[in-house]
Amino acid sequence: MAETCRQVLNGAGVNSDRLALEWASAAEGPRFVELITGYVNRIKALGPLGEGPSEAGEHLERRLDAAVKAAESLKVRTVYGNLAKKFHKAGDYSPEAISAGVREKIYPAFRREMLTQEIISCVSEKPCTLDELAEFAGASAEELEKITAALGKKGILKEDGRGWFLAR
Amino acid sequence: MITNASLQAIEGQPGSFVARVHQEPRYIDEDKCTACGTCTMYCPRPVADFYNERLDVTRAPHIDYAQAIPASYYIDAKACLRVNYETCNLCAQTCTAQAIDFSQKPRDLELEVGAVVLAPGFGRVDNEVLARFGYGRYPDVVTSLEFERLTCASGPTEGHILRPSDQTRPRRIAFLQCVGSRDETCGNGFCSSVCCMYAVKEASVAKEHEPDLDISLFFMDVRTQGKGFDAARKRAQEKYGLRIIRARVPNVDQVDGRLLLTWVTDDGKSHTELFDMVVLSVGLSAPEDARAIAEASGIELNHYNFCKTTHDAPLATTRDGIYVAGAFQGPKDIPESVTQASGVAALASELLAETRGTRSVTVTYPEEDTSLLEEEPRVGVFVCHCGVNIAGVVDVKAVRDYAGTLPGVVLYEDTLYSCSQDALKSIAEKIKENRLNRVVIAACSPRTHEPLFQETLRSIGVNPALFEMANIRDQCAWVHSQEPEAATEKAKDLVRMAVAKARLLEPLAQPTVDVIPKAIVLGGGASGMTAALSIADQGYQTVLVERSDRLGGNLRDLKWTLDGRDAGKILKDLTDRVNSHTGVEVLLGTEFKGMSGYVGNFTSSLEKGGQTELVNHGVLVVATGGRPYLPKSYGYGKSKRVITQLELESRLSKGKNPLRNVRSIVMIQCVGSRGDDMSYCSRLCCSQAVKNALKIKEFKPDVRVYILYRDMRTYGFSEDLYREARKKGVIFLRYTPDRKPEVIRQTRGIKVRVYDRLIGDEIEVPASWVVLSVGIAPAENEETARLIKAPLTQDGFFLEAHAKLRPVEVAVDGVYLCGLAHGPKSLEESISQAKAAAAKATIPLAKGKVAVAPIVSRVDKSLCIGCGICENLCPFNAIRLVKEGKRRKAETITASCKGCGICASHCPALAISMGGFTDSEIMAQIHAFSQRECEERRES
Amino acid sequence: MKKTGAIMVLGGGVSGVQTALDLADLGYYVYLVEKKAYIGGFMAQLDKTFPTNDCAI
Amino acid sequence: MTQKGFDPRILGFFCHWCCYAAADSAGVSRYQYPPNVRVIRVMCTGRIDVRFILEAFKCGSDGVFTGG
Repeated sequence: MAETCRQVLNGAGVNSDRLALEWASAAEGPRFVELITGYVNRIKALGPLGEGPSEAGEHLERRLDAAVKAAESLKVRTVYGNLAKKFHKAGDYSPEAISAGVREKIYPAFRREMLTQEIISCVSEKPCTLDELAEFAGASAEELEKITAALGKKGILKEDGRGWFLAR
Repeated sequence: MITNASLQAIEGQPGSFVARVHQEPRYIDEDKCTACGTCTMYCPRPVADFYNERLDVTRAPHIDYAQAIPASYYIDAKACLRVNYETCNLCAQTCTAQAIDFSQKPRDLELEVGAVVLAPGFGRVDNEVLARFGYGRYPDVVTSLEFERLTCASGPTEGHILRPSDQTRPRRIAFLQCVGSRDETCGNGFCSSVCCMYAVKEASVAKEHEPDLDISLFFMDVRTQGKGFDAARKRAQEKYGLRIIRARVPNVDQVDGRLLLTWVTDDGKSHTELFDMVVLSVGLSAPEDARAIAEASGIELNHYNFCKTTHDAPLATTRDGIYVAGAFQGPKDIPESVTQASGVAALASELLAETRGTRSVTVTYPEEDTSLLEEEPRVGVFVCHCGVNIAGVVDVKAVRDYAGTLPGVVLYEDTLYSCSQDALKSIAEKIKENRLNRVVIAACSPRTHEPLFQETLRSIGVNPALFEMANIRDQCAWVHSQEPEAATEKAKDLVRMAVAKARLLEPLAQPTVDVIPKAIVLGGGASGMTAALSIADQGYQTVLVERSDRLGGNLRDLKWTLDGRDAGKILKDLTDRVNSHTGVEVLLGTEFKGMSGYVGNFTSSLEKGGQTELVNHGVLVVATGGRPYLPKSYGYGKSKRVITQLELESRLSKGKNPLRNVRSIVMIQCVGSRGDDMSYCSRLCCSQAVKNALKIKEFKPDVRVYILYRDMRTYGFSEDLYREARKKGVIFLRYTPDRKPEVIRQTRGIKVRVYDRLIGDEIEVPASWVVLSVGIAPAENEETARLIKAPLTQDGFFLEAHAKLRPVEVAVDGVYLCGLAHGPKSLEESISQAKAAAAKATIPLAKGKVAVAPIVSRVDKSLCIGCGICENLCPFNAIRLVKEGKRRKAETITASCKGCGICASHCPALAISMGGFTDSEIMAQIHAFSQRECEERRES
Repeated sequence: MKKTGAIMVLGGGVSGVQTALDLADLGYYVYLVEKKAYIGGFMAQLDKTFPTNDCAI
Repeated sequence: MTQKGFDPRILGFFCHWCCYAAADSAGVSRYQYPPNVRVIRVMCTGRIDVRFILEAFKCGSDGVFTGG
């Protein structure tokens, strides 16, 4: 879960250090205080959301919105659930295995779904060319081409001289 | 409940007594009184307010405090003009409820009971004793209980510490310990066991109220031996800069309106200082009516007029069927009193097992009012002051008013103590009046108080799931006390988030499951055996699991109890009873390997000789014990002359022979305890050392016995042993941790070098034997804790559910705790605690049913795609796939579900929702957290 | 001899109240006998308790 | 403070049995820590959906602390 979030956050332009996953048992009041104090200081050092190092300030909210929608999609969730199932069966929870699994399986699905969302939100305003879409979504035209083609096949998008637009 | 009553006599025999009780009238009908206070207002007769330690004045008809039970006023018959002179009658005329009834007469009741529990508490120390310290003569000498009222927000000064003489703020306060304790001249030779701790508490609270106060505490020994107390004392000392002086102040003089104290420290120096206020840390005496109670109930008292008991049966009086608990058994603090209270319930329950349920009444709840939910969310928010706990930091009124601006909120109020009986009653009334269908209480932690408030909702026909708490105490006011503004902002945010969630709450069914009427007790030591026997005597099958191949645990190494009883005989009696009891199955050489399930339906795997057996049971008692600390210091293990107290006992058990060539014995206290290896006090080593020193003196009076100590913590009646040891010539030398004694081995014998405070130099004491008072270390608790998912303290002992009020319960429902697994304690205390754990463990067995928290998962089958991810991931095997037509659908096994939600967070189709933690509820909290969203919503 | 499934608890302080509650939970009838006008005992007079300074009421 | 006047808003997801209990016990001992975290109690960290965390950031949270 945390690893998925980290990779997705990074992909959306959020420094994944902003997400912490820590453990403190019921009796560990002092440890909790240490953790929380350290964490708050870390965030203070990063500055407000979007202004930290390697963070994409301007499109952040839109990118995250796309990420949330992607996280709701059946396709991404199925990949996510199945990977969790695989780890559970294998009993292998090493950070390397998880990181690789997320990178190879979940993140691509996530990214595809996020870009789909970006494309849809872009073209719902006005028809866009691939280059315009690429600039909007912050991705390469080649990567987007596959997605628009697929959306075109499903009849969600149509293309004409001005570029891609919503079918309905 | 029978108030204003005293016991006259108990006739009959165990199982069927008749208790004669005399009841004085209240003159106010409890059922009619609405506690409005009009009578107090009109009464012309002022009386001292005893609840506020006479620091305030009230009238003849009054209520002690707003939260009092019964929540009804009463008339102080001694002061009332109507009762004594047949005049006045003003109150009766003004009472609109017509609750005042002067025709009430004293009543004599005859109660048919099977058993009697005596819990009359403790008495006050005579004013004559307090007068020696200027009490009564100098107004600024106050008792600790008076000081407690002064620091209380709802007390006579509203929490401001003011000198009674001139109502000014004191700058320097002195606490004098051992007033009416450890003092033979006043008849109280025992240690009251609680004053050291409450003095530190009161000093800390005072410093919290007035940070620039200068506080000195005068101790003979600092006796903070309770669980976690030493750490708390140290923290308070450091945080508040409390000054600790080791001396007993003999008297108090008044000079120019200030109080002059003179004392001598143990280096022989004399000191004099002026203070503005002196607090007497008054001890606990036997109850004033102890003699009357003893006569009426036919029991014996000890030489201090407390109830007479023995260390192997601390809760039994000298008369069968009559039991004792609390301070009447001996001075003790709240957790120990609560422990004994539960323990004594076990004793009565053992005696009367066959009659269980014949006279009991069950609570019934009204039907739920479903019409409420047809309306829009009508949220009521109650913001709790918790005295000064919250209101001292957070601006409660501002939070309350803020709550009123939130969508859906129709009622917003603040309460002084939301959890008090009167507040609950008023909350219940307001819910009904305003037809609230969602309730938010901003107060303490839902972990401790949610059940209480939910019970209130149930009692008025509102589904308990329609309730949410905002934790503005434990996670706000208490932890941000230096930043009141930020804390207030946080409290507002938390309330906003709680309200957002509350608006979406849905009623949940309250499932119950049957309880397997069987208990497992882990550990076959004194505690485990006592607990197993008690549960079995109360009528339930018990499995006693012991890892080693013998019963007895640490009791096997003990030779005498503190009251001189033969420990071997106690051990034999216990093991014989355990082995012959048909209700107890003993499994020796058996390891506990794991436990699954939940209260009422646990399954444990027990391994014996490589064979694993699964046992189903309803409850678990953890009595896995502790072990003596094995020291590396003081040359232990390198010489036969350096031994532990238990090893000394073993030598002494052979009589005086081993002492043949022994001339001098040096005992060193706090070996391992209160130091680097174990930061806590092991509680019993001081008494143990004194006990053994006396044994040595008994066998061979001319042996010189030295006890090198840090604080002699011979609390309670063990103080008698300490005094006797001093009288018999045992030499006590105090050392400090920065100047520990040194053991020097020589070719012939051993010397101990120690700093003598009176001489002001190091001395060397030759020692035939050096006896180390080693502390009690936790057993291998981590593994057991992991298996049952119970938390440990930082010291490695099991953590109880609540330090004061639930001392033998563990955070895991259905698991109970006793003996050394909980923390260091004496045999007497272990037995009380084992009985208490047995009582608590028997409650679910006796009820036969337990309620399952309705936080379980629920599958929306219309959305489920039958992928099986949830079934695979569930850590409790609480979800399964079933065929429905051609498709597979997931289904929750409610009784096994713990509500962890891993299924919901991994469901591809978002088909699973968690009771009380649905996606939309959590999303609403996230949105409410982000104020921006919240404002947008309000606009729309 | 027939035993009675009721118990008298003398004293309405923290010990007595706890005993009464446990016994009621265990299925017995309890008479709680208190010499004062209210139950609660000394604990009700305490402001806070050591070491956690939890509210005593 | 590292950045002048920056008071981060942080959302916490705490496990009822562990971190939430630890936070309560910190309160009981009166430890002090920065007041920047707002807590959502869940019965277990397993309950936390990726969506919750992304949503929190989307809504402008400067950080998300999940405590098991």
